[in-house]
Amino acid sequence: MNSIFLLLNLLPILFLYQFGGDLHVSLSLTKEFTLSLSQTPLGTFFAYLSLISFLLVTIAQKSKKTSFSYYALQFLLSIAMLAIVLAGDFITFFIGWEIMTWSSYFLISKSSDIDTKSLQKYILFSLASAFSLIAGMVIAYSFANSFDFNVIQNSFHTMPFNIKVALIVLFSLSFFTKAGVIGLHYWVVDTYSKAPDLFSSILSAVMSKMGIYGLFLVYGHLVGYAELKDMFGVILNGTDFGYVLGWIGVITSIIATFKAITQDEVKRLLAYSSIAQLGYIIAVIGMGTSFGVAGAMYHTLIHTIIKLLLFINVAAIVAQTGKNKFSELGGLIYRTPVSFVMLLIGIIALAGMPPLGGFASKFMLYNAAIDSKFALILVGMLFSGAASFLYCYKLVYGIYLGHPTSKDLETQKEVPISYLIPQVILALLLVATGAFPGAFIKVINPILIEFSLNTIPYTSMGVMQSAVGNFNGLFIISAFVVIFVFILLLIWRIKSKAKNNLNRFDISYCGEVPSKNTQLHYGYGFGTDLYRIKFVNAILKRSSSPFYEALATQTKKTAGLLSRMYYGNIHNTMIIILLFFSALYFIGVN
Amino acid sequence: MIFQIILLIMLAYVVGFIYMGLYRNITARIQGRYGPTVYQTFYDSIKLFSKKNSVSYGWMFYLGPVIMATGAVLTLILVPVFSDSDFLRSVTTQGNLFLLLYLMVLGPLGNALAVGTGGNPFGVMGVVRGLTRLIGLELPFYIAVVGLIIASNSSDIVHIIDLQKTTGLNILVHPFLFIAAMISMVGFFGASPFDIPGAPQEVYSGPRTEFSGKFLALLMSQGSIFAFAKLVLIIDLFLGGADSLWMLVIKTFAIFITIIFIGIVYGRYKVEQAVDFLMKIPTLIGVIGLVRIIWFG
Amino acid sequence: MLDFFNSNETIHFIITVGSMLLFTIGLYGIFTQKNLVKVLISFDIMESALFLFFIGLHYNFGLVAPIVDGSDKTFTNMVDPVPQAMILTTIVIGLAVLALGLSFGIEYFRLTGINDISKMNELRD
Amino acid sequence: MSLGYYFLLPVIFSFLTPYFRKLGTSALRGSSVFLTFILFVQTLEYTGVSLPQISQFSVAPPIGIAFVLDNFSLLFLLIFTFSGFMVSLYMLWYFKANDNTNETRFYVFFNMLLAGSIGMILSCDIFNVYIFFEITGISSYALAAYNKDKLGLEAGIKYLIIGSIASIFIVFAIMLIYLQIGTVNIGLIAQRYSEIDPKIAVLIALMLFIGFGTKAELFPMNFWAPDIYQGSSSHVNGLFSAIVAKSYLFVFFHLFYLFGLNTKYTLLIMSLGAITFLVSEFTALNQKDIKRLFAYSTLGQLGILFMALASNSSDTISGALFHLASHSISKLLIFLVLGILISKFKSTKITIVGDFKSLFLSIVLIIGFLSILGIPPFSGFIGKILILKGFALSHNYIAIAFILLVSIVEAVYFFRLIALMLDKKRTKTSVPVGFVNYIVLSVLAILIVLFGVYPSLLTHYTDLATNALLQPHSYLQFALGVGL
Repeated sequence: MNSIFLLLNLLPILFLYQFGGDLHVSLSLTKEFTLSLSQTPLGTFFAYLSLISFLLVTIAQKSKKTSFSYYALQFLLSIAMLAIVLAGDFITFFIGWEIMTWSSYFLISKSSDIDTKSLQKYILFSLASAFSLIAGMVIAYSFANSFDFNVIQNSFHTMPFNIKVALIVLFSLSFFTKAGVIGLHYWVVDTYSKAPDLFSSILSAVMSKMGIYGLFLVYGHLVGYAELKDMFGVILNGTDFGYVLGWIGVITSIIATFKAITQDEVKRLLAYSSIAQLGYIIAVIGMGTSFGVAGAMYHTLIHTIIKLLLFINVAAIVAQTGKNKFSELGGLIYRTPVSFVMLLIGIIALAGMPPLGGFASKFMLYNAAIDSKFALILVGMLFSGAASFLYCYKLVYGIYLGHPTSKDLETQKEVPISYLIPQVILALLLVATGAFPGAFIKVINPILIEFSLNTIPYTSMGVMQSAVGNFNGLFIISAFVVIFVFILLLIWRIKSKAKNNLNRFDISYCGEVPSKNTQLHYGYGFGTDLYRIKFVNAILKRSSSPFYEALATQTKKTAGLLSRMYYGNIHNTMIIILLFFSALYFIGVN
Repeated sequence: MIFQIILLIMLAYVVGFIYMGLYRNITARIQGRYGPTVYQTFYDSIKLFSKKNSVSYGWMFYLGPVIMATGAVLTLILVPVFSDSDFLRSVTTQGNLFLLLYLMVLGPLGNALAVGTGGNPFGVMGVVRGLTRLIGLELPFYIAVVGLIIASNSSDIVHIIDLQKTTGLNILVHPFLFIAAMISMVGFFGASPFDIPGAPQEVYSGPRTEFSGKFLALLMSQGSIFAFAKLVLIIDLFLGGADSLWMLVIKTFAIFITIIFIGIVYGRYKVEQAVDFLMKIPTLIGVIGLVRIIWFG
Repeated sequence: MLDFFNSNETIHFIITVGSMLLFTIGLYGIFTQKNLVKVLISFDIMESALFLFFIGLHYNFGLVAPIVDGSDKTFTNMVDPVPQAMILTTIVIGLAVLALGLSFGIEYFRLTGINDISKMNELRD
Repeated sequence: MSLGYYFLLPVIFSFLTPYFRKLGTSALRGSSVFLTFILFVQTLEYTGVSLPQISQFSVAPPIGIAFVLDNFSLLFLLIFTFSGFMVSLYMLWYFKANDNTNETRFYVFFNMLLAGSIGMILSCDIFNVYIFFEITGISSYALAAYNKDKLGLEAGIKYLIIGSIASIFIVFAIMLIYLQIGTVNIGLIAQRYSEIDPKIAVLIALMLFIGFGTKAELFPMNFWAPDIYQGSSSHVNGLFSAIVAKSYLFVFFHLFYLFGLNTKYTLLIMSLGAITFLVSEFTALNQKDIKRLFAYSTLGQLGILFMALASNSSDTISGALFHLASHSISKLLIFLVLGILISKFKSTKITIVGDFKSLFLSIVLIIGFLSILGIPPFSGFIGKILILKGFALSHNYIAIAFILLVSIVEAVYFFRLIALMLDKKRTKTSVPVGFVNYIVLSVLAILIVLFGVYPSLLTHYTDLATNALLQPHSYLQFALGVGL
C-alpha cells in the first residue's frame, strides 16, 4: 500500500513538472462560480514544497502500520493543498482550504491519544479561520463582481478605504489563525502534539505554510505591497502595516519561544517552536520590500525542511520507544546514532547557526528588518533567536544526551531505515542550502517580479547578497569543515589516549557514587528556572487558554439560558404566540 | 593565506593566554593576594595537552570541544584584525556581523553537546545556566550591533571600521551602544557579576566538570582564542580597529582591563538576577542609543 | 324601533360584538384553562365565533339562503354563497382536528393519567 | 397529467391504504413507493415544460380547485416528491426491521401529508391553501403520534394545539381578506391588496405572518417545535424537516412577495430569522437528545432561510432556495440515518452516534453534517456562499458576520458528534443497514456531493424559481384566469 501511495504522491509532482509553470485551467460551476487553476511562481514554489513534503512523509510511513483510509485522506489533503496554491480564484482556494480542514481533521482523529477537546479546538479554529476567509471573499466579490484573483487585484484600489482595511484584517485573521499567531494559537499546540506523530510533521511543516501562502497571496498579489504602502503610509523605511505585523510576529516569536522551553512533551516543544518560527515569517512579510518577501520565503523553505526533519525524527523515536516526554527519554545517542546526528543537524539549522541553511534564512530575515530600519523588531528577532538556543538544546539533550531514564531505553535499536531516508534527504538539503544560499534567490526573484518588487542581485550560488553586506555560504561551510577536520586531527594525534565508553555512572558526583536509581537526567526539568526571571515569568504565566475557556463557558451559559425558553410547556408557548401577535399588532398599527 | 591564519591563531593563542594570566593576576592583586604568574594558564594548557590519559564518554564527547574550537577559530579569522591592511582581508569579506553573532554561539553549543554527552548533571546545570544567561547577555549586545549596522548601513565590519575614520570613533558617536556592548562583554568573558555558569565555588565545576586532559586543554585554548577574537571585535566596532600590532595590543588591553575592573568590584549574580539586570539597565541604555540612531540619526 | 333592528348596520354590529365576545371567551379559555379538553373546547368556541362573524357579516337583511333547488334560476336575493361554503368546509376541518385532538387526549390519558397540558412536559431539554 | 392528480393521487392512495393492507404488507409498502415514484417522475417531466401551467377542476361550483405550477413551486415540488420517494423507499426497510403494527396508520397519513403539502404549494386560492394547510397539519399531528406511545402522543397533542392556534389566525386573515376584497383568489388579492384599509391590511399581514410563521417555526413562535421533533419518529422528523416546514415556508414567502409585504416587513422577518438562527444554534449546544438536537439545527437553518428569503434581493433568494433544497436533502439523510441508529439502540441519546460501527453510515452521516455546516465540496457550501454573496452584493455585512459567527457555534455541536463518532475508545456495535437503505442513503449522499461539485444542476432551477417569485407577472396572469 505504501508503494502505491508513494507513486500516487509522485503523480502530482510529475503533473506539475509537465505543465512547466504554465498551468491555466478553468471550469465553470455556475454562472458566478468558476473553478480555475492558474499557476504563479509563488504557487509553484509552495506546490513543490508541499508535494515533496508529502512524498517524504509517505516514505517515512513505510514502516508504520497505516490504514488505507489514512493514506487516502493524506493524499486528498495533498491534492487540496495543491488546489489552494494553484487556485486562480477564491472559490477554488476556499474549496481546497476546507477540504484541507476536514481531511486533516479526520487524519488527526486517527491518532491514538487524541481527545475530543483537542479535536474541537482544532476544527473550531480552522472553521473560524475559514469563515473569516469566506467573509473576506464575499466582501471582495461585492466590489469586484468576481472571485477571480486577477479581477480582485485590479479592482482593489477602487474600493473604499474601510472596505480595504476590513478585507486585509479578515484575510489576515484567517491566515494568522492557520499560522498560529499568538492569541490565535490556542489550537496549535494541542493539535500538533496529539496528532499522529508523522502527521504532525505535515501540520507544522506544510499546513501552517498554507497560512503563509495566503498572506503572500493577499499582501503581495491581491492587495499588492505598493497599495499597502499607499494605504497605511510609511514609517522609517518600511510601511506602517509592516511595522505592526513586525511587532505581531516578534511578540509571537518571543512568547512562543519561552513557552517552548518549558514544555515537557517533545511534540509540544516542537509545536511552540513552530509558532515561534512562523512568527519570524510574519514579522517580515508585511514590510513590502524585496528583502522582506525574500526573507519570508527563505524562512518558509528552511522551516519546512527543519520541521519535517525534526518531526519525523521525533516520530521515529516515539514509535521506537513509545515515549514522548523529555522526562521519559534520554541517553539515546549511542543507541540511535544516525537519528541523533539528524536531529543535531536539524537543531543547528533551527537555531540559525552557520554553516547550515538555517543561518541563510535568518540572515535574510535580519536583512529585511535592517532594510526597513525596523531596529527594535530586529532586536526582538535576535533576542528570540538567542532564547531559542535553550529549547534547541533541550530537544537534543532531553532525547539523546544525558542518561536514559528507564531500563528499556538502554536496549533500543536504531530506528527503521524508512524513517531515516527522508531525514537524510532533508539534512542534505539543509547542508545544501547552507553551502549555496544564493541558489534560492533564483527561485525568489520571479516571485518578486510577480509582486512587482525589485529583484535581489544574484552573483553566485554560494554567495548571499544583501543590502548591508553579503556572506559566502560555500566559503563558510568549507572553512568550517577544514578547520573542524584540522582540529580534530590535531587533537586525535595528541598522544594521550582517551578512555572511551566509560561507564555512564563514572562521573564526578560530589563524592557520591550514583547508582541506577539515582536520577541523573537533568533534562526534563530545565526551563523551569525561567519562571524566576521576572520578565519571562510574566510571559510564561500568561496564557490564552483562560480567555478561550471563559469564552466556552460563557457560550455554554448563554446556551443554557436560551434553552430555558424551550422548556416544553405548550400552554406558555400558546400564550407567547398570542402576546407576540398583540405586541406586533400594536407596533404595526401605531 | 593559510600561513596568515596559522599566524593569527598563534597570536590569539599567546595573547589570549597572557590576558587570562593577567586576569587572574590582577584579580588576585586587587583582592590582596599574590596570585599565579601571568604565564600560569599557559603552563596549564601545555601540561593538559601532554597528559597521558583523558576521559571520554564517546564520540560526541570528543566532537564537542572540536566544534567549540572550530567556532572560535572561525570567529577569529572572520574578524578583521588590522584595519588598512590586506591581512586576511580576502577571508573577512566572506562573512559579516550577523554571521559573527551566530558563530559566537557555536562554541557554547558544542560545549553543551559534549557536556550533555558526559551526562554529569552538574555539567548540564552549568550549561543550562549558561544558555539562560545568554538570553540576557545577548540582548544588549544585539542592540549595540544592530545600532551600529543601521548607523553605518552595513554589516560588513571592514566598512564599519572605515566609516569611523570619517565620522569619528563609534565609542564617541554612539556611547550608549558602547556601554551596552561592554556590559554584555563582561558576561561574555565570564567575569563577575555574570560568571554563574562556571561558578567554581558553588556548583562543583560547571560545564567543565567532566573534561580532563586534552579536552580541557582544547577548551582552555579555544577560550583564549575566542577571548582575543571578542576583544578584537569590540575594538573593530567601537574603537576604529587597529592598524598595527601595537595599537591592537593597546586597544584590546584597554578594553580588557576595563572589563576586569568592572567585573572585579561586583559580586556574582544568580542567573535570574543576571538576566533581570541585563534585560533592564543595559538594554535600556542600548535602546536609548538605538532610538537615537533610528529616529534622530 | 324594529326597523332599527332590521337594518344591516345593526345586525352586523350585533354580530360583530357578539362574536367577538364569544371569541374573547375562547381566548380567555386558552389563557386560563389547562385541561386539554377545555383547551380544545376553547378553540372550538373561538372558531365558532369566527364562523358566526363571517357568516353574519355576509348576511344582508332580506336575503335568502343560497340554495339552488332547480326551480328558481335567478340568483338574486341570495346571500353570497362563498362564505357559506368556506365555513362549511372549515367546520368539517375543525371537527376533524377536534376529533383527532380528543382521541390523542384519550390515548394520552390512558397511558399517563395526565390531562393538564402544562404537565405534558416529558419532551424538554 | 393534470396538476390535480398531485393532490388526488395521494388522497386516493391514502383512502385505499386499508385495502392495500388487506392485500398484504408488500402491497401496502409497494403502493406508497409506486405513488411517490409516479409523482416524482411526473415532476421531473415538468422540468422540461414551459411554466406556469394551470389545471382547474370543480368540486362543487363555484368552488373549484385550481392549481398553478410555476417555477417557484416546481422547485418545492421536486424537493417534496423526491423526499417522499426516498422516505417511502426507506420505509420498506423500516417496517421490515421494526414493529409494524402501526404501518397502515403511517401510510394513510404519509400519503395524506404529501397530498396536503403539495396541494398547499400548488393551490392558487388562499382558502384552498388553508384547506391543504389543515390537511398537512392533521396528517402531521397524526404522524407525530402514529405510534401511540407516550412521547408521540404528547408531541401530537402539542402540535395539534399549536396548529389550532395557527389555523385560527389564518382563518381570521382569510375572512378579513374576503370581507375587504370579496375574493379568495391569490392573484386577485395580490392585485388588490393595496386597496385594503391600511389598518386592516396590517392586521391581515400580521395574522398570516403569525399563522404561517408559527408553523414554519419562526422565533418566537417555535418553542413547540423541538418537542414535536423529539417525540416523533426519526423518519417523520425527516418528513417534517424536508417537506412540512418547507411547505409552510413556501406559502409564507409566496404570499409575502405576492402581497407586496416585502417593502414593509423585510427587516422584521430578517431579524426574526436571525434571532431564530442564533437562539436555536446556541440552544442546540446543550442537547442530550439527538432528535431534539437536530430539531434545533433545523430551526437554525430555517432561520437562515428566513433571513435570506426575506432579503428582497434576487441573488440572496436564489442562494436561499439552493440552501433550502440542500438542507432538505441533508436533513432527510441525517434523520434517516438516525432512524436506523435509534431503531438499533432503542435510545435517543446523542451518544448513539458514537456507538455504531458502520463505515457506510459514518460516511453518509458525516457528509450530511458537513453539508449542513456549509463545508465544501458539499451542497450546503454552495447554498451558504450564494446566500453570503447575495448579502454582500446588497452590502448587508451585518448579516454576513452574523451568519458566519453563529455558524461557528453550529460547528461546535456538529463536530462534537463527529468526534464522538470517531472516538475509538467507545465500544462500537455494528448496525445492520438494510439493502434499500444503502440505495436511499447513497442517493442522498451522492446528490449532496453532486450539487456541491456541479451546482449548476440546481442553480438553474433556483434562478428560475427566484425569477418566478420576484416577478410573478405570469403567475398572476394564470391565477387570475381562474374564475371565481
